[in-house]
Amino acid sequence: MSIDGELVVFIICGGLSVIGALGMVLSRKAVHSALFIAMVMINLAILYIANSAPFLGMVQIIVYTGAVMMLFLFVLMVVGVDSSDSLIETIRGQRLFGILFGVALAILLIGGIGSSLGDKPDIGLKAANDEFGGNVEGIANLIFSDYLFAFQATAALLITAGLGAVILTHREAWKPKASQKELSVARFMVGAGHPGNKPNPGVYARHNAVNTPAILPDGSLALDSVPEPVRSRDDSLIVDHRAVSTVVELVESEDQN
Amino acid sequence: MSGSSFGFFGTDPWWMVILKAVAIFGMLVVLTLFTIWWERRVVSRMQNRIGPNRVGPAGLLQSLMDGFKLAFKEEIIPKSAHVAVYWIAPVISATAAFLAFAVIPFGPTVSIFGVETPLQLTDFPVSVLYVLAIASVGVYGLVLAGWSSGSTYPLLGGLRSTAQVISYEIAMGLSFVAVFLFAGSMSTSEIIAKQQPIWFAVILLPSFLIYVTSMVGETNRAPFDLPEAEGELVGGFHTEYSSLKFAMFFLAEYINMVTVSALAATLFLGGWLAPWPISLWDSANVGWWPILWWLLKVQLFIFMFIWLRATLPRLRYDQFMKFGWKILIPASLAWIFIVATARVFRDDFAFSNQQLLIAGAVVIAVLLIGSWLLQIRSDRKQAAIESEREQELLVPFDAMAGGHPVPPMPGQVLAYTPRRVLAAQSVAAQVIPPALDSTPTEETPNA
Amino acid sequence: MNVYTPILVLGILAFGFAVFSIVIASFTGPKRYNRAKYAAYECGIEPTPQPMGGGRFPVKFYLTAMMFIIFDIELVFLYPWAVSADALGAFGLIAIFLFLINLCLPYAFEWRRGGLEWD
Amino acid sequence: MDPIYYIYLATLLFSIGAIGVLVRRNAIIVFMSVELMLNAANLVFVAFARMNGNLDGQTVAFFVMVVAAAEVVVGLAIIVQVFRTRASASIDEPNLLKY
Repeated sequence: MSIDGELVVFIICGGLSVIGALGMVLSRKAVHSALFIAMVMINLAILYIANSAPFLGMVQIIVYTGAVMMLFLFVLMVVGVDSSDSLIETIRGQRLFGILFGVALAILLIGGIGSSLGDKPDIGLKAANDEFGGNVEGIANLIFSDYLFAFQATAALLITAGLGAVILTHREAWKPKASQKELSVARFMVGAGHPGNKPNPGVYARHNAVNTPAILPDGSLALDSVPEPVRSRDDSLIVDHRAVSTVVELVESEDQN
Repeated sequence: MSGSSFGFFGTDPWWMVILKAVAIFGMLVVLTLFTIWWERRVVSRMQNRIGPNRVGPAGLLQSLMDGFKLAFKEEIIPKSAHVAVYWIAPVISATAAFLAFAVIPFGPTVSIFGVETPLQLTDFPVSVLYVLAIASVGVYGLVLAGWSSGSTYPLLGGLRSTAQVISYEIAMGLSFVAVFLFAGSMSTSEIIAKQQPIWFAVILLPSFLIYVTSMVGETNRAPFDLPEAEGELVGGFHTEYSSLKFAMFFLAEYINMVTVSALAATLFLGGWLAPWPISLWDSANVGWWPILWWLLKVQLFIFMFIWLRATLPRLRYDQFMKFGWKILIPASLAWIFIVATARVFRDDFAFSNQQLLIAGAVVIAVLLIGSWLLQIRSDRKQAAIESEREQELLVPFDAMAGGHPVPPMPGQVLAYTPRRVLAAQSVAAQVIPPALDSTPTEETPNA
Repeated sequence: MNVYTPILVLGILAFGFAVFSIVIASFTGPKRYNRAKYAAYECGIEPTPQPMGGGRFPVKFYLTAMMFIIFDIELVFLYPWAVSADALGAFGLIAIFLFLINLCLPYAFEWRRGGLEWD
Repeated sequence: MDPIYYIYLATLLFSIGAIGVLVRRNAIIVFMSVELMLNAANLVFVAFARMNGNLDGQTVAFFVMVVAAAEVVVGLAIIVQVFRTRASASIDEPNLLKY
């Protein structure tokens, strides 16, 4: 077990990737586990480079960490960030048996592989890499000779992936996008509500927050000035400042609760 | 001029490696401060004002003092922020920005303190891919900063600028393909060695133009900086950042600008090779002079960034996403086809250069005219749809047209039956308040 | 001292500089608590934890990231071919030509279905 | 350094991924555990490529990466559809989609 550069790299990157993998499985927030697995992937890329596979290491970072994990983050940030796990277990004791199975799998594999591959010679890729002038050229030669069919099959696979994703998520707009002319016509149609732009929230009021309705010249509140999303949420959000004599009272009352 | 053999890289003594790394780090920080100052001066000169000239000689220390000022500003971490990710995002951005410079060549082999070494930190067969990989790790800083700030404006800003950087990263990657085709390798020093006779910008002009446009989009700069536009999303992904964490994003943006300019100079303008008139002087490409040529080329690109920012108005988000997806990518794909077939015809079927040029020109002309005709056809179709829909708008949908009452299709509206019209008027009456002292709860219209 | 240690040295330098300057900021800057300052920027109201956009899922980001993955894979297949194009010659050209045409199909489909338009 | 250690590391990562798939309930986390298992498989391919001295292992790892990316594209599209109909990304809901 000679202490050489590669062993140091293996210990650091291997340890970090195991920590990352555990972090990914155990972390509460989904985005944290996405970050942990991105860390695992970068460490694996370094291990590939240590195994004289520089092209594969770069591809791992560009395709896997750069694109696949980016898709995960996009979906996580907009979909399931706060959907934490429901703790009810549909199968009794699923958590316990899951962990037991995982540990048993690890022991089985390491035992099996350890005994069978113990004395495998480490030929190393020096010769293979230089045969065609470098790692990338070697891979290119292989792709375009032995693995040509797989290469074209991945193209077909990507067609189905692309089409499937677009069909699943992209909803065809029922009516074509309304042009500027149609929008203005619809705005002035009868019953379409307030054609002009509404008074800004907080105008003449003592507070410039968005949920403070403007006060009309005759003293009553202009509810239209509160933007629709705030109004649709619940009426308790709309703060009427006319009754409160000073803003300080309001701020302190909010500090208490 | 010794071509780049990999024998040179990886054999430097340890102190040389540290010296080179510190030199690159120092040069980058100084170059960033200089670029910030230079940008503010040039933009102000273009707008008939003077720009920073108080601090230090001609205002040169202005950006340094800005850095210190930012250090002493209060550190505001919003209550709703996810603190761990909030701290990691600027670190990722800044570190990725510096790391990309490890493979940029500054000069030929030169002797430093008696040791023969190339003026480049390191190089390996896939170094340009390394820069792409570091760029895609750098994008993490953007998206995490947006998300971890907690509120919706930075999240939207972060998602939008990430989507933009992603779209322009493809065009950038595709423009590399033509360069690798001609250089036969992906290592930066090899590419420069192959540009000795003629620069790639000359023989691969479309790739060069596509790269320059995607360079601007990749760094969220100039006409494509909508996610950080004041009017649009307040500050984009770094709205909630303050003091030195904000400075980290600022530093990362400017270093990214220098990195993509250095990459452009390396891949297309022959890195440290002397430009034409100076290259006649025989010792132009030997010794320490090439660093000057490299710096001039990078400053040329940075001046282009600044010029764009000072003159061009900001594009709308859907316009430059459309530009990124629908114009840059097809153009670079078509260009790769043309270049690849031209090379195969020249090597395997021994076409003469002159025939290839004619064939290439014909193909490009056909493509251009084809896309132009397509554009006209689709415009005409669009106008036809619009006018047809206008008639449809005027004639209200009649449910009883076929004798049997038919429900309206989505997008069609039922004719206004009298009852609805009456209800509409009563709603209108509500808006004019009946009395002075009505409390807000009664105000909600009961229609 | 192989080819990759200089990257590690520059990485440590950059990481150290970034962390050092961020940690310093918390000491050098003043600390004046003010409730309004620490509220997230939401035009003055407390952002109730709603799914972003009120439950409507902006699918444009997903479609862009998905198209990015497909073009990224195309890119990664193009590089080995580009580097050894002379050795592969006409045969390589035809293989890559078919590959690129195949990959333009989802791109064309999404273009036609309007997946690329940002509203 | 004996490359067998890479294979031990890969089996460790693979079993952690397996535990993740079995234990976690959030669909996206389960999906990430599958990605982790695929990465572990890639590491084994690279280690064997080095042991046997030819580049086939790396080429297969390269294809595994491409297929995994395509799989993520469609998998996340389905998860997004489940989120749109059920507003939650837990893995219990999808079987209700058939009603």
